[in-house]
Amino acid sequence: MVKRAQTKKKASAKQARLNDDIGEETRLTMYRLQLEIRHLEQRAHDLFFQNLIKGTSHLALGQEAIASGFGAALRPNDYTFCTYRGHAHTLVRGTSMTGMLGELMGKECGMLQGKGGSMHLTDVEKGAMGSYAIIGAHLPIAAGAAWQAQYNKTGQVAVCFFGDGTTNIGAFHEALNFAAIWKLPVVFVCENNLYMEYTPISDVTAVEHPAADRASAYGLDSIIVDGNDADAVYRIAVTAFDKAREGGGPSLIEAKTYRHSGHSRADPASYRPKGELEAWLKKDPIPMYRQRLIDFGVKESIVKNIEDSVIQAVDEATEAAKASPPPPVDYAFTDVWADGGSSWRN
Amino acid sequence: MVKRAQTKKKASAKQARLNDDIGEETRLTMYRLQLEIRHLEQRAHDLFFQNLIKGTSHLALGQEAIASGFGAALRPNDYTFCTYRGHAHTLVRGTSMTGMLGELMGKECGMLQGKGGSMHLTDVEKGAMGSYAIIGAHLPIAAGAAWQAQYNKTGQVAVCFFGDGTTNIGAFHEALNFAAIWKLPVVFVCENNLYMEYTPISDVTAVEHPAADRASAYGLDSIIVDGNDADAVYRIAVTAFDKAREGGGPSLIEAKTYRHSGHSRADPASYRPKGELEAWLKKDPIPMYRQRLIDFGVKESIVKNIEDSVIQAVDEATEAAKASPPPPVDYAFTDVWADGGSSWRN
Amino acid sequence: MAELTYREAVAEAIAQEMRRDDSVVFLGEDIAKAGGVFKSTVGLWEEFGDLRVRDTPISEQAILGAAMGAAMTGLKPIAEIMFSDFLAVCWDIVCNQIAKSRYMTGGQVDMPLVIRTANGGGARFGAQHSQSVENWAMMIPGIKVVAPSSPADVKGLLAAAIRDPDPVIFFEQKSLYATKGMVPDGEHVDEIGKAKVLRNGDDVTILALALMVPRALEAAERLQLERGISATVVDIRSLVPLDTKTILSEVIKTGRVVTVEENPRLCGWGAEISSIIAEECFYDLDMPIVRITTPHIPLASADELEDLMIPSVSRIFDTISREVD
Amino acid sequence: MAELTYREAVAEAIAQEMRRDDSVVFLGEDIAKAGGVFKSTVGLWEEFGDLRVRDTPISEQAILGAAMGAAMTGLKPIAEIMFSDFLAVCWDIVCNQIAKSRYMTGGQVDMPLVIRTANGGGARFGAQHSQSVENWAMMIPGIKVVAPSSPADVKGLLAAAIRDPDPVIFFEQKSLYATKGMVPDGEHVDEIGKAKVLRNGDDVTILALALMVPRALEAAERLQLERGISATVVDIRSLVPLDTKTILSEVIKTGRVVTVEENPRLCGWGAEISSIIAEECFYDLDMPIVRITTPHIPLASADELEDLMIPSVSRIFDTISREVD
Ligand SMILES: Cc1ncc(C[n+]2csc(CCOP(=O)(O)OP(=O)(O)O)c2C)c(N)n1
Ligand SMILES: Cc1ncc(C[n+]2csc(CCOP(=O)(O)OP(=O)(O)O)c2C)c(N)n1
Ligand SMILES: [Mg+2]
Ligand SMILES: [Mg+2]
Repeated sequence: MVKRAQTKKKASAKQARLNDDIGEETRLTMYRLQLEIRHLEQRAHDLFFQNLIKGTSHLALGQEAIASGFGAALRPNDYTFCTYRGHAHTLVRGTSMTGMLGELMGKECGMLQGKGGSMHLTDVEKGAMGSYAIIGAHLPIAAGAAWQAQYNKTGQVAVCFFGDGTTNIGAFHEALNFAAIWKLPVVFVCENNLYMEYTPISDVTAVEHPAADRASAYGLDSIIVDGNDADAVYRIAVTAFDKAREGGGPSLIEAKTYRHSGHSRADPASYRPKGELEAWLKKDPIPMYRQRLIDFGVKESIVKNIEDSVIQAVDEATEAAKASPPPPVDYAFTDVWADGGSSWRN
Repeated sequence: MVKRAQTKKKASAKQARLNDDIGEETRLTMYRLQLEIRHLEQRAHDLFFQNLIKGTSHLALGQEAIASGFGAALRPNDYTFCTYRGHAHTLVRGTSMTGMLGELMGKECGMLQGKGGSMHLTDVEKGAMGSYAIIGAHLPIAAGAAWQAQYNKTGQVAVCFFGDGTTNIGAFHEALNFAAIWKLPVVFVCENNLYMEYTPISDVTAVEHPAADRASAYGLDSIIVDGNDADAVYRIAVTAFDKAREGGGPSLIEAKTYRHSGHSRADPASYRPKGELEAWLKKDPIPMYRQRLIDFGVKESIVKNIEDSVIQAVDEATEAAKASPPPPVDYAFTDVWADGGSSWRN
Repeated sequence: MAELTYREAVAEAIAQEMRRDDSVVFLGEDIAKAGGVFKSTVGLWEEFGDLRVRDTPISEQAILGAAMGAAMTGLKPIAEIMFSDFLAVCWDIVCNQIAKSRYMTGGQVDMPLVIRTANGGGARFGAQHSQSVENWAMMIPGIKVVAPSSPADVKGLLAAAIRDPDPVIFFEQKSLYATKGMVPDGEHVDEIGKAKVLRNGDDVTILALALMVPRALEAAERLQLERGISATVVDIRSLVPLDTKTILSEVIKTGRVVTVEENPRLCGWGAEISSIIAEECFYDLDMPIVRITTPHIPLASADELEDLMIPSVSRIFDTISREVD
Repeated sequence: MAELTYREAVAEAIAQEMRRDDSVVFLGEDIAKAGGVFKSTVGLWEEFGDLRVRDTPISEQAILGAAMGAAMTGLKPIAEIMFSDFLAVCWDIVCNQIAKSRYMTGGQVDMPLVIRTANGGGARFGAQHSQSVENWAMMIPGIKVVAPSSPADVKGLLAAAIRDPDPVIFFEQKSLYATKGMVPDGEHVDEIGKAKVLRNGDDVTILALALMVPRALEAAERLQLERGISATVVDIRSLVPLDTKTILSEVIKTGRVVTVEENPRLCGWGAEISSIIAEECFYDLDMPIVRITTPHIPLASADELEDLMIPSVSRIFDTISREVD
């Protein structure tokens, strides 16, 4: 009995310490961010099936802890670069939900005026430097933003999110080597969700850990983190950012995770082995994180309050975006050039 | 005294054994190949300065042991793929010196009818599947030839030669991963001559050994060989070929070497630190190999005979190529399509 | 004859050729077990197995490089590049290697391969997944360029492309995948390099390709009904080789020509054809040569904006109504 | 005014702009310590140092990706792609990323960068190092495309390109590097998007670009002397924006037009301009529009063959002699 109590006491002391290094405020932020992503994406899913969102849409349900952990660790003037699966990473920079849903619906209120769509979400004012829909391209581009930070000694970092499948394309290799030799303040984050579209990553990759097993090819440390644990992600992010800001160069981080939905709206994900999804649903980052907050002594009412306010925010954004008209047709002809126009002749 | 004699005896026993595993015939072949490359390239150099060769030319003086070691280990129906610095690798397949010099001079007797030039030497009949002038492209192409061999179970291997600088381009990465996951019978040979054109490879590469330190990123062994020692190269080649033919998949080999001349004809190589060339000239593969033949008991007259016959062959090829007329102008309009023509309309 | 969709015709053509020739192999991303992201290759992996129908990593340079190396050594590979926009990540292999190797080697190297790719807009996918890049391919000496508009042409021309000893880029318009049409049963092989006159008229000749073909046909019907303008519609089908015989003779018949291109304006295929007409049929023309194209702007994703940019039936109708009097 | 070579004018323009603006940075392969493989950037590393003039690995996607990321966040990068043929290995960054980002983001993203590259043939370098790919760039919405023919234009237009808030691909013709010309001293900035009338004539208007400009001028002299044909020569200078005002007005003046293009025939810039003329000046033309181009074939390396392929003074002279009567 005594022994058990001691263990328990030790455990909660450890929990308290764990809570300390991150702090309640940051933890609540991360919980909110994860919920925002979850609810906004589920809403996008629903709107898709109401035919209010066209084209395509790639959800990151189940992967929320990664964007949230990094989001909480970033400074407002840091840069983020992400992919077509970029709702999460754009949202954690504090962008407007209405602007985002509006863009998915092709409305005038869309953050890109209806010109970009789901795969190109961008909010430069918030440091969300774009979503890139061609695999690999944004890795060297993120290195370029980091080069600017280094050149101007601004102390900014650039973070680049991408998937496991992306580690097999040439641009990955070029960007990693380039960032390493120039010691650029860029953090490459591989979200290993086990699949490259419909193909298991292990079928098409020569190593077990697509990113971590390649770090040494660029003189970098091999780093793997539990991508379903926002705290673990946050800690890794802080370490990598500190290194980058101190001139220590890039990091390559592999976060293990899983997407609950298919690759894109068209995909029922029938290629998954039986039971795989179910096993991962047990590791769903959001209920786990909720439980941790409670365990750490956060009041249920505070947690509930966050949950309600997120749902309310998503509801309001949905209504606002629905109410927005389609973009005026002359939007099609603006913004090719810096002068605002699109003319190629005089 | 006794001890020394014993050591000597031991040493020569070891030498005999060394000689045995390769055999005199193969060694003489490798000596001949090295000399052919050396003399043919020096001739190309001279012809350049007589303005009989135009355009550009990239010599591999000093790197002859690599092409020769692999050349001796290849079967006639194996495939080789090389770069703009490809005289050596084409020559070791047994291609005609006249065809080669003729091509460099833009003559009718040129192996490519004057359409390719120095950077595109190809002799498909001999398995020399082309010289590629855009960095990296031929690595996946070589993998494709190996795929054919695997698919048709022909037992062929494909060998792909490239430089240290090539390890930093995307196609390198894609080809290595691809070859590894499909277990293709392809051998990638990185000739590390310390420079990417005029820039030291260490200035632009995140690891010390540009190829070997990246092998693990593709689940491959890290292999480094003395690229100035044809015997060492030959042994590595045999091992890699055996593995490939047995279904063991690709190998990545880094051969350390040095080019005695500049990057291309325009380059005086003034970027080299003082003394570097001199140090490497002491490790010139050809005199070293000659000495080894003598040490192993090959008669001076046999060696001399090879030397004379190579010079004679280069002389004859030079005269034949000089005597050849320029290509008929209608050659410009043939061979775009399989039907021999170049028409894009009816 | 059977009614097939455009996407089904793709799989049917590949299956037909794989059955008759063991050297035909097929590789690409998610093309095997998943049947392709556009479901255009369903059933091939099941029929031909792991060795002939192979999923690849996201390594377009490796995909096309491997196809090239295999083609040079005796196979007849079909490689899928999922969206034609992605040709940009492997453009070197296409334009500098595949297109040039036979020529550069004085004819030593064979290159019997097909690159299939989903091209064009209309699906709200945005600027990086909607481009019409048939002009990129036409621009490069050494590649044949085919873009079918119907399921029958998909089957016949894709089969012909696979048998062709030269490299062919085969552009499938992604908005056409769901369209249906009658397709000949059994072995069906068409000829690459022949345009098709789909409608005969007296007043104006409309030259169109891929998705622009059904739109041109519909516009032609409306022009007849509403304006009494009688239009010839020519489906170009193949940009290289280009059937200038058919094109020029159809232009001369009406003396008026309009091209309808999905590629953005500058250096589109219509520019090339216009320049050939302006050089060779100048004295036969009764009207300036008019080009209708997607404007020279990246493609927007919102419905209203994308629809405005890609030539529509009503834009074709309006333009021709205005120009032809 | 001072006499400079075309290659010296490159370095002079870059130095001029780097002196006035700290946000201008320069990266590429062998451009710094070695001064460039064409010796066109000699002295820049010595003057501006390691942080502003940087050698890179052979990683063209990283070079242009880094330039793009830096441009988006406040720098004004100049990136060298050694030979324009190598644009193929980083084409995605050019055409899908750099060209489209401002538009796709509704104008949020700035892209003030310059890609310099050695373009064109004449040096016996063979099919992978001799291409004229100015039409590749013209084809892509969202990039400006400049190709100077003289040292003065190199200096003025490169300086303008560096100051331009939009991405510019700057094509330097490698056979022109050694040519000389008078260049204004001190700060010199030209305007992008203006063609230049270099010679006035009454009978025919020759439109040319880069290396084709001196050849067109020489042919025009011979036409005057030997045939009494008086030719206008227009140096297009910039393909995007295209100075259609100057071009069309010069075409109308003579009623006859010939384009001289180094790019291979299909979908070359001359096709585009021909199609504009055929649409907008149809009734002003007295003669078919004639295009003189490199044939649609990869370039051969042997002297005799290469010289036959790229439009020469005598081909221009012969063609115009034959067409203009
Ligand atoms: C160059 C290129 N090739 C192929 C695609 C099509 N594609 C889009 S997403 C995807 C899978 C990416 O997998 P991964 O990197 O693991 O990211 P995830 O989707 O799992 O987040 C593919 C193949 C593309 N967009 N770009
Ligand atoms: C994609 C591409 N970029 C640049 C070049 C120009 N280039 C030709 S050779 C060379 C250096 C290659 O170095 P390495 O791979 O070490 O081979 P080496 O020349 O030393 O044999 C460069 C940069 C090229 N041919 N292709
Ligand atoms: Mg994935
Ligand atoms: Mg080297």
